[in-house]
This record gives sequence, structure tokens and C-alpha cells, in this order.
Amino acid sequence: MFKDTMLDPAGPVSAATRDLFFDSVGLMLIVVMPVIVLTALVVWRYRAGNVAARYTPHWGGSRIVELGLWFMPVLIVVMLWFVVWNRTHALDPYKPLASGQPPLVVQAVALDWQWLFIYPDENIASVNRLVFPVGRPVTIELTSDSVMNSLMIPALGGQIYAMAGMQTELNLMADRIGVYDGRNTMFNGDGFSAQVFTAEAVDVAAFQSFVAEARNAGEALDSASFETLATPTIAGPVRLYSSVENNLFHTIMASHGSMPHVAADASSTMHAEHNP
Amino acid sequence: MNSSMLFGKLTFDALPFYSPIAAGGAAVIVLGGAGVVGLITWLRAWPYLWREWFTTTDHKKIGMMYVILALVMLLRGFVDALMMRAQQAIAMNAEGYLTPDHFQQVFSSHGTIMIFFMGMPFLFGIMNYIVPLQLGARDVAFPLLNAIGLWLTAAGAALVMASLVIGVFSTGGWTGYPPYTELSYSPTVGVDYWIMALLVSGIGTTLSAINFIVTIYKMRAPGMKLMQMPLFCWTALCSSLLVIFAIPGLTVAGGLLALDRYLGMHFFTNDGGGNVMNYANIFWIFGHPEVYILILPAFGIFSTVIPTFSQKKLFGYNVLVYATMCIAVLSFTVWLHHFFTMGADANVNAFFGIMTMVIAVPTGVKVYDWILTMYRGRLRFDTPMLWSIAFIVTFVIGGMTGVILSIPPLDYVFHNTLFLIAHFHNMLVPGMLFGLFAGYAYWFPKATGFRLDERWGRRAFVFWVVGFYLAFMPLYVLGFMGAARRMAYYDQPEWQIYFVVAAVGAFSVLLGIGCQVIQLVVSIRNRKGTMDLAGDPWGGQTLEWSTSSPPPEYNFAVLPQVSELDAFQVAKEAGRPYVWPTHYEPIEVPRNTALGPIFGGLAFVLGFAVVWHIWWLAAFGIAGVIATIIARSFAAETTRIISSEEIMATELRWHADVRAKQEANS
Amino acid sequence: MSGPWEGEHQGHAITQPSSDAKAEARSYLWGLGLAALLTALAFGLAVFKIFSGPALFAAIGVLALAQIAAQFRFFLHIDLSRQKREDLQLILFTGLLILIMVGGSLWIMASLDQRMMG
Amino acid sequence: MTTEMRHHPGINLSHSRPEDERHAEVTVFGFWTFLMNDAILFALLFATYATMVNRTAGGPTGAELFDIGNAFVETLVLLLSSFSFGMGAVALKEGREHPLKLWLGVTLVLGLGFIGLELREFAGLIGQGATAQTSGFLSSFYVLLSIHGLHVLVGCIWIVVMLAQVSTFGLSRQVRSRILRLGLFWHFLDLVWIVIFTTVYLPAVAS
Ligand code: HEA
Ligand code: HEA
Ligand code: CUA
Ligand SMILES: [Cu+2]
Repeated sequence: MFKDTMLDPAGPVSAATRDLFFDSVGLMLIVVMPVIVLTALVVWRYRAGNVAARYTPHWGGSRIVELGLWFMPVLIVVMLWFVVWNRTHALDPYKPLASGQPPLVVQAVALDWQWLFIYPDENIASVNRLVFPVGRPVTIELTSDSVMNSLMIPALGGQIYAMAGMQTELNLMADRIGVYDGRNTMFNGDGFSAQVFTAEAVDVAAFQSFVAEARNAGEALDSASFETLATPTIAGPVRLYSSVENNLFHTIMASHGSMPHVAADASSTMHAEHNP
Repeated sequence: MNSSMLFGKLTFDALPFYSPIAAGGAAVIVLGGAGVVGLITWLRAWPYLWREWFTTTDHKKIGMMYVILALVMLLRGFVDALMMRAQQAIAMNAEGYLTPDHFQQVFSSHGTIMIFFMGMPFLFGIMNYIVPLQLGARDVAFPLLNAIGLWLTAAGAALVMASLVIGVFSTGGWTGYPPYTELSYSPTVGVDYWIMALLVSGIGTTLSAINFIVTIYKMRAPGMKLMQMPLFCWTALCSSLLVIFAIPGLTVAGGLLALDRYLGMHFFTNDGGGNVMNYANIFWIFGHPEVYILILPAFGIFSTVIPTFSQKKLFGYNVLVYATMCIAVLSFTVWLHHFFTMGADANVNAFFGIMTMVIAVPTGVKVYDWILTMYRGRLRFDTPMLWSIAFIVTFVIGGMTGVILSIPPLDYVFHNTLFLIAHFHNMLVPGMLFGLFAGYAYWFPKATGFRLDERWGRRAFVFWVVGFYLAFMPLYVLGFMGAARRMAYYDQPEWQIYFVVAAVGAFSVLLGIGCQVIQLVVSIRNRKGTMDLAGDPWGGQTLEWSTSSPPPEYNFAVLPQVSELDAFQVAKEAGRPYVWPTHYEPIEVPRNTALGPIFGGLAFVLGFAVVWHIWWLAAFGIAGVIATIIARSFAAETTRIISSEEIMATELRWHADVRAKQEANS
Repeated sequence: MSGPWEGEHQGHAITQPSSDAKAEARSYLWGLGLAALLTALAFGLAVFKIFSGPALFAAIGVLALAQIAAQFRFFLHIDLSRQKREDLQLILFTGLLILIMVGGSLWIMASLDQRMMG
Repeated sequence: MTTEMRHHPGINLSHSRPEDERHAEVTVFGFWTFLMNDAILFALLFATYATMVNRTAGGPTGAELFDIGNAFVETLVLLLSSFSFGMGAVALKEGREHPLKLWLGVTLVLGLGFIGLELREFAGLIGQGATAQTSGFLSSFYVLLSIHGLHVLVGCIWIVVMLAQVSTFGLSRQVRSRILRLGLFWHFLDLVWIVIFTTVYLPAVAS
């Protein structure tokens, strides 16, 4: 039922998230369970029909009890603070994952309504299909060529937004071979529901053959073919590109010159938004 | 002169013939509206409605109109909810019966309506009716402002309804994130409707909130100290303060988005140096306090209902007051938790996560106080109490999932999934909505003189509670499985069963609502049996029960003298619940005025004109508003005197009712 | 913390209108003088850049706060010593919220900008 | 200054009748609540400006555009108008109708003058091609300034209305209470302007 989700982690990030989940829920139940149980007990015992129960209509407070009330929730929340502070730093999506191997860098571009993955070191690209070696960290750099998107692969861990003209980062790793679901979770229009991709954790040989397959794909990804790719498409097919124009990712970012630092070279007029 | 100058962007294409379902919805609205208008005309009720209701400045009638507006919008919001549940139950590897575009309009209007045109008006309605009565005041501080607030809210609601018939509604959700809502991605008028509806009703809400703050600070009964106010007044005060400080966020976010759309500016565009992240930031500076605006008055209702039906004093009044203030202040320090996944660094995320959790403490203390109020009480299980008990048990589950979401690494997994949807319905339905239902059942006899039918109330309660669990617990599960929110269809076979269960739950809620409708009819028919004009059917503790049901226009012929908490309860225990003088003073009350409907009408016209770029009409609307304000400021006579004879007659009638009841009891 | 009916008849020290008015007029003059001075200083510092960098911005900011305080004191007749009133609490609370909202926004936006430079 | 009891911050009508004070207390408190709501609105616009100031999208920066002299004159005009309103309030306190009208008139002229100066500045900028559509920075600049300017315009209209009402009703209770609130509004606008020149103009020339 929870196959390939946070509860059945396929990588270190989602495993750590699962542990965090159980730790924190455990802590919270200490103060939440009593509420449910006590309510049931009190409601039953002090029903009007039960004249045997004590009745103190004027009892409206008690210093000691009132102070005591704050104690447990404060205690639990303070414990949670430490958990939050530590784990938020430990699980910062920008933080490179500990591993003997250098991470595989993938540049993800959110389009209407598909995902483009550029492999800068391999100089290939794929659409709606992310392939990476198992056991090796993946550093995904994200931007958007359209509205705000959010990339998530539940089996591997959390999500982060992709925004035009900006770059965010997500570090993930799979420690189990498998084909996982990935999708955009940030509503972005008509094709939203179908904006899914497969995240394939494969062994090194299979990754090499994926790269080879792409190299033989025939079409190269340059500004022109990117332009075709970027036209709104619902449930588009998987595509592979044999090569990628130099620095395409940053050209896409610069074409939406939002951020101060890229604004300078916003001269590139690549399909800028039309202003009616 | 060409037609685009006359009609702006408005053409016949704006009529909803693009989809049979949309056309059907529009037809229901148009026919329903026409039916109501026809009925009123047939009954020749227009003069009566105009005189007694539309032009009134009586806070009690304004309160009732708010509640009626809320109930109408509630039905619309619920139809939306049913449509979504039905769609998602069947849309496995299929398109379903709604096109994505239509589905998007549905969740956007559902969220917008539920928050702004159901939740807020319902709350403001109950606050309007009850707060002055609980304060022992004759009126609110600014009756005219109050009426204008109502009509502006209604104008906003009317804009949302109009979008169903003329044009389309936004597809950007209740949050309206750009750049999706920018002109380049959402070129239709939907987003404009959304912005205008929110801006107009935002002004109305602000006016009402100012009115409540001043009323609570300055109009309390002689002797009543702040710390002797009923808890509901405290929550109304905190909620109103939150409105004052939070609504500007909505105004700025919506206004700047409108400037982008209308004047081509670059606040939130992808290009031209726009900054989409700032929208999220400003929207949530408003949006987070907004959810506490909705929940705090509900807390106040529970704090009133639970002691009454436990026949016991409220436990820890002071603590509850301070906890409420804590929550109100803290709600301004947590807004980033709605965009943990935007990519701020770990220090920022951890800080806001920690601040969010702090709110669990005062909320938890409140929950404990309610349980301790029941402890050693004599619990009567009338429907208001049933809603309260179901609230306590269910709300803590939603609170816990809220705290889960406030842990950033967990939010990375649950953000934008149905887990989040489950969390907030878990707060809004058992929290706010059950609170509103409790308040509705509790104060209904105050407003009408007779009680709601218990049997149908219990049936509704059962269907609602069962329906709630069935409709929303599966969404938590789906959230774990990674199901995103706002999906019109999906391709994971194992999800479908949960969606089907959720649809069954929504259907159970429908039965609950059906019971409530029947309850209303049955209660009116059997009103003889539950009539209590003396005014205190539940054994209430606060001042609103110390006057007749329904209360006279001036509320209190003699202002109560207050020196303690729960003034009415104290007076009853001292054996002198009512002080009946032999001599009455005349009372000055505000005159009726057409200004409320005029402002509402102008605001609607202005909003509509701006949506459709009909600039001459917009200019007319603005000029009308300015002219009306100036004209009003020259009006001299705005009040009217109720003579002491009239008051005497009314009071004596009530005294007779009270005596009859006392005799019947002894 | 009092209802409107309390204190209604507490002694209204009805002062001589003329002397009161004179004091009031003096208050406005003081306000004008101080505000003009602080404005001139702020503009002077910025234009002539007697020093620069963060110190300059800090100085300008302090001058603005001083001028706001001066205008509150002399034009709006609000200061901290007067008896506690709801209005004053409201103003101070608003100040706190502005601090939270503006400070928070700047902190958040700076963090985001810095992390998204790619 | 005397230790008279003040019922509310802001301009007081200390020698008026008690029910006057009560009426004023309620409406003035309501008006303060509104002003605080407005203050938050401006605060958010300031925060927006601060996050947009570098987003010039290749267009001109503040340092290149702003005319500090003009800003200085605008500041003085607004400050003087605050003072002249204050003198009006003193006249109101003494119940002298004629000087009150005169000072209100002066304030009105100064207010209109401010708006004129601002419009002239905008026209100049637009002439250089620096429009609200040029960049996020300029959008936020124009909007921040125009919202403040609109408030001043509303204040001016309000002054005109009050002049008419003083002529029609004399210094009635209503009229005095309204002038009181107008005064709070007017001084509030000056406060906002202090923040504007401090965060918009001065940093631009100082950097
Ligand atoms: C107050 C707020 C509120 C309430 C009460 C509800 C109530 C319900 N909501 Fe919803 N909902 C939202 C606020 C609310 N919602 C918001 C803000 C969103 C997000 C929108 C967005 O994405 O932007 C949302 C989104 C949302 C979704 C979209 C999920 C997605 O994104 O995929 C769905 C799906 O089915 C849903 C379902 C329901 C259901 C079944 C109910 C049910 O509980 C039932 C509803 C029933 C009623 C509200 C009661 C009607 C009662 C009466 C008519 C009373 C009758 C008469 C008398 C008393 C006399 N809601
Ligand atoms: C009435 C409405 C309401 C209320 C009261 C709350 C209350 C809380 N909410 Fe919720 N929330 C919403 C309505 C509400 N929320 C809505 C509408 C959204 C989504 C909007 C959208 O995106 O469309 C949302 C979203 C939302 C998010 C963003 C998630 C995301 O987008 O990814 C977060 C994250 O922190 C959150 C947290 C909380 C917390 C911690 C509380 C706390 O206040 C809860 C406190 C209560 C308890 C904890 C229970 C009782 C306490 C005890 C028994 C004591 C001890 C307990 C502990 C120590 C744990 N909420
Ligand atoms: Cu997102 Cu910069
Ligand atoms: Cu929140």
C-alpha cells in the first residue's frame, strides 16, 4: 500500500524522513492521546444522568492545575525544537549527501507540462524520464521555463520549487534499484495532472547504456529544438537528446531575468513573456 | 463609439456555453435567483424587506443577514466539494466528467468561497448578533459602518456568483500564486473576478473589524472590565485585531497582482525583474493569520457552549484569555511554513518551524481547559454540546498533523499533497464549521424565540461526523502515497479506493446537510413546543440570555450593571436575575439607511466593470462612492428616538413571559 | 481599562483656552523646528557623504526614527509617559507587527535570493 | 504643558463638553484602528520596495533617476502642511472659525503643491523612459509613491469638504470631531513620507 513512498524508503533522505516522522509523532502522541482518552472518560463519567459523580459547579480554576497544564506541551514542544533545528539542517535539500562517489549532476527544467532533465557532464538530455545510478548521489539543479513548479519523488525524499530565472537544488540518492514515480506537485494549469515522470535508479551498466541510448537518439537539444519542446504539451512522450547546447540551462534561466544577478544579461529575448 | 468602449471585454462569448455542466450551474443560479425574486415579488415582500432588513442598521438583523449569506454560499461551496469528490472518485486513468479547466475553477471557487464567503460571514454574523448582547450594550459603535461591511461582503460574494454566469472564475486556487495567475498564463477574466471579489470583501471585513474592536473596547456595560468579558467577546476581539493587521497583506498581494495584469507592471512576473517569491511571502503574511481569524471565534463559541451544558463555570478563564492573545500574536510569526519548499536556508526554515510549534502550546492549554470544564460537571448532551465534544476529539488530530507539517523536512514530503488538504479540512470542518454549527444551534433560540429540533440535529451530527472521518482520513493516506492536491485525474490504481471512500464520506455529509435543512423546516413547524420568549432556554451564563428572545431593537431597556464574570449566572444565583424598573428612559437608535445597499451595489458595479475593462462604468462606480460619502457627511439627522411608552409596552410583555415561565417551573 | 461610562465625570481640568492654545502652538513650532532640522541633517548626510557605507545608512535610519518620534510627540501629542491607553497599546503593537513583517520579509527574501543565484 | 487628562492620543479638544469627549473618544479610537491598518499596508509596500530595489531588469537604477532636490522640496512642503494643520487645530481648539479656515486653506494649497511636485517628478521620469512597466524596481517605486500620493489627494478632498462643512454647520460637534480625525490622517501621511524619503531617495543618492 505504501510501496515506494516515504514509509517504504528507497534512499537515505526518505529513510531519514521516515525516522523523523515516527520520532516526532511518538513525542506528540504523549500529549495528544491523553486528550482523546480523557475526553471520552470525562464525557462518560460526568453525564448528567450519573448523579453519583462529583459535581462542583463553581470550580473555575486552580493555580497549580493551570500551571501544570502548560508543563507537558511546553516540554514536548521544546524537545521538538531540538529535533527541528537538527534535522532541518541535516536534511537541507541543498546539502550534498555523504557518499564515496561524486554526485551526478542533473539540471531539471520545468516546462508546461513536462520535465526536461539535462545531464551536463554526459552532455545528453531526457524528457519525462530521469535515469541515474543507484548508490550514487544525484544533485538536481532546478529552474522553470514557465510558472512555479515543484519536483517530488516520494520514494526518495522531499520536494523543492522550480522557478523561472532562478535556480534551486535538491540532493537525493537511491539505494535500491527501481522505477519510482516523480511529479510536479505545484498546480500549474491544464496539464498539471499528467505532469509525471519516471525516476529510474539503475546499476552503473544500465546507466551507461542509457547514456549511450541518448547519444544515439539523433536529435540535439539547442535553442531551436528547446523552443519546440517548450510549447505546452500535455502528457508528452519520453524523449532523449544526443547533445545539449552549451550552457543551455543558464540561458533558459537568463531568459527570465528576474534575479538581480541575471538581469544584466536579460538581453536574450528568448520567448519572453508577451505583454499585451 | 465602438462596442469595446461600451462593453469592454464583455461579449456573448462570456456566457457559459463552453461546457454543459457549467451552463447547468449557471442556469441553476439564474433560475434560482429569478425564482427568489419572483417569489418575493409575488408575496409583495419587497417593501418589507427593504424597510426591515436591507436598510437596517440593527446589529442583530445584520448578523442574521450575514449568516444567511454564509449559508447560501455554503451550499455553493458544498456543491463544489461534491463535484470534486465525484470527479476524483472516477478519474482513475480517465478524464472524469469535468474538464481540467472546469475542475480548476471548482477547487478555486470552493476554497475562495469557503474561506471568504462562508467562514468569515458566518463568523461575523454570529459576532454581530452576540457580541453587543454579551457586552450588555445597546448597539455597536458604528452601526452604519457595520451595514456597509455586510453589503461589501455581499458584493464580493455576488462577484463570485456572477463569474459562474458571465465569464469564468479563476483557476489559480484560493491562493492565486503568480506567475500562473499573471496575464501571460491566465489571460481570461477569472483571476480578475477573484481579485476584485477579495478586494471588495476585504474592505467590508476591515470595516466590520474596526467596528468590533471599538465596540468591545468602548461600549461595554457599565462596570464591565475587560477581564470580565465573556470569552466569546475576547475571541471576537482577537479575531478582529487579526483582520486589521492581516487583511492589508491580502490587499497588497491582490492589488499588486492586479497592477501586473492591468497595467503591465512587474511585481510578480517572470520577466522584467518581477519577484514571484514575494507574492507567496505577502500572501501568507495574510493567509496564516486568516486561518486563526476563522478558528478563534469558534474557540470562543466552544468556550461558551461547554460550560453552559456542563452546568459549571468555565475552567481557567484567565488562562484561556491569555492563550487566545498568545495565539493571535504568534500567528504573525509563522507565515513561512507555507513555503518551506521554496528553498530558504535551513536557519530560516527551522526558525519558522519552531515558531509554528509554539502555537501548539496555547492551543493545547485551551483544549485541556475545556476538558477540565467538563470535569466534575453535569453534562447535558444537546446538539451544541455534541458538536463541541466531536470538535475536541477531532481537532487534536488535525492539530497534530499541523505540527507534523511544521517540521520542515516532513513538510518537504507532505507539502502540496492531500495530506495537507486533510490537515486543513481537519481544522476547518471540526474546528470552525462545528463551532459555527454549535453556535447556530445554541443561539438560534435567542434570535427566533424557539429552539431547533433536537432529533434532526442529532441525525445531522452523526452524518457529519461519520462523513467527515470518511471524507478526510483517506486523504491522509493518499498524502503518504504522494498524491498531489488539485489533480483532476491520476494514473495510480491503488489510489482509487481511497478516493471512493472519500466520496462516500462527502455523500454522508450531504445527508447531514439534508438533515439540517429538514431540521430547520421541522423546527419552524413545531415552534410552539419549543417556544421560550422569556429568553433563557439553556440556563445561560452570559448577558445575552438576560433579555427577551428575540431581543428588542435596543437590546436592554436598562443597561446592566456588571461587576463580575458571567454576570447573568451570578445574578441568577443571587436570586435576582432581572431588574425591572418602573420607569423607562427613551432610547436613541440609528435610523435606517439605504447606504449599505448603495455601497454594496456600487462596489459590485465597480468590481464588475473593472473585471470586464468597462472603464466608463468603473469611473461611474468610483464617482458614486465618493459622492455618496460626501453627501452622507452632510446629512444631519441620523438617529431616531424610541419613546419610553413604547419601551414600557415591550418590556411589560416580556415581563409577563418571564413570570409565566417562572410559574411553570415552580 | 475602563468602560466609557466610567471616568466621564472625572475632573476635566478645563484650562484657560488661550494659555492652553499657546502651549499647543508652541508644541507645533517645536515639532516643525525639530523635523526640519532632522530632515536637513538626513539629506545633508546623504548628499555630502561625510561618511559612507553601513554607517551612513544607519545614521539616516536613526534620524528617521528620531523624526518619527518627534512628530508623534509634537504633532500627534503622543508619548510614552502619558497614562496607559488602548490607543497607545494599539500603536505600539502595530509597531511590533511592522517590525516582524518587514524584518521577516527582508530576512526571508535575502535568504531566498542568496540561495537562488545558481 | 498642563497635565490635563487626555482621552486619546492625537489632537485633543480638551475644553469641550464631556459627551463630546466620549463621542470623540469612540470615533478617534476607531480611526486609529483604521490608521494602523493603513500603516501595515504601507509597511508591506515598503518591504516590497526593499526586495525589488535591485530588480532593475537592465533598466535605470534609483541612483541614476532620482532628483534629490525635488525630494527635499517635497519633504519641506509636506512638513509645512503638517505644521499649518497644527495651527488650524489650535484655532479649532479656541473655537475661532476664521483662522481655522485660513489654516485649512494653507494646508490644502501645500497638499496640492505636494501632489503637483510629485506629478512633475513622475512626468520627468516617464520622459526619460523610466515607466512603471520598465522594471520591477520602478513598478514598486511608482506604486509606493502613488499610494501615498493618493492618500494626500484624499486628504485634500477631505479638507475641501470640511471647509464646506465649517461654512455650513459652523463648529458643530460633528465637524470638530471630523477635523480632529482629518488631522490624525494628515500627520500620519507625513510620517509615511519620512519613511519614504529615508528608504527610497536617500539610499539611492547615498550609495
Ligand atoms: C472553511 C473552509 C472549508 C470547508 C468547510 C470545506 C469543506 C469541504 N471541502 Fe474543502 N477546501 C477548502 C476549504 C474548505 N473546504 C480550501 C481552502 C481548499 C483549497 C482550495 C485550493 O486548492 O485552492 C479546499 C479544497 C478542497 C478539495 C480539493 C482538494 C484538492 O486540491 O485536490 C476538496 C476535494 O474534494 C475539498 C472537499 C471538501 C469537502 C468534501 C468538504 C465537506 O466537509 C463538506 C462541505 C460541507 C459544507 C461546507 C457544509 C454545508 C452546510 C450547509 C449547507 C448547512 C445547511 C444548513 C443549515 C445549517 C440550516 N475541499
Ligand atoms: C482553522 C484553520 C487552521 C488551523 C487552526 C490550523 C492550525 C495549524 N496549522 Fe494549518 N493550515 C490551514 C488551516 C489551519 N491550520 C490551511 C487552510 C492550510 C493550507 C492552505 C493552503 O495551502 O491552501 C494550512 C497549512 C498548514 C501548513 C503548511 C503546509 C504546507 O503548505 O506544506 C502548516 C505547516 O506548518 C500548518 C501547521 C499548522 C499548525 C502547527 C497549527 C496549530 O495551530 C495547531 C495547534 C493545535 C494542536 C497541536 C492540537 C491541540 C494541542 C494539544 C493537544 C497540546 C499538545 C500538542 C503538541 C505539543 C503537539 N498548517
Ligand atoms: Cu526563487 Cu530567486
Ligand atoms: Cu499557516
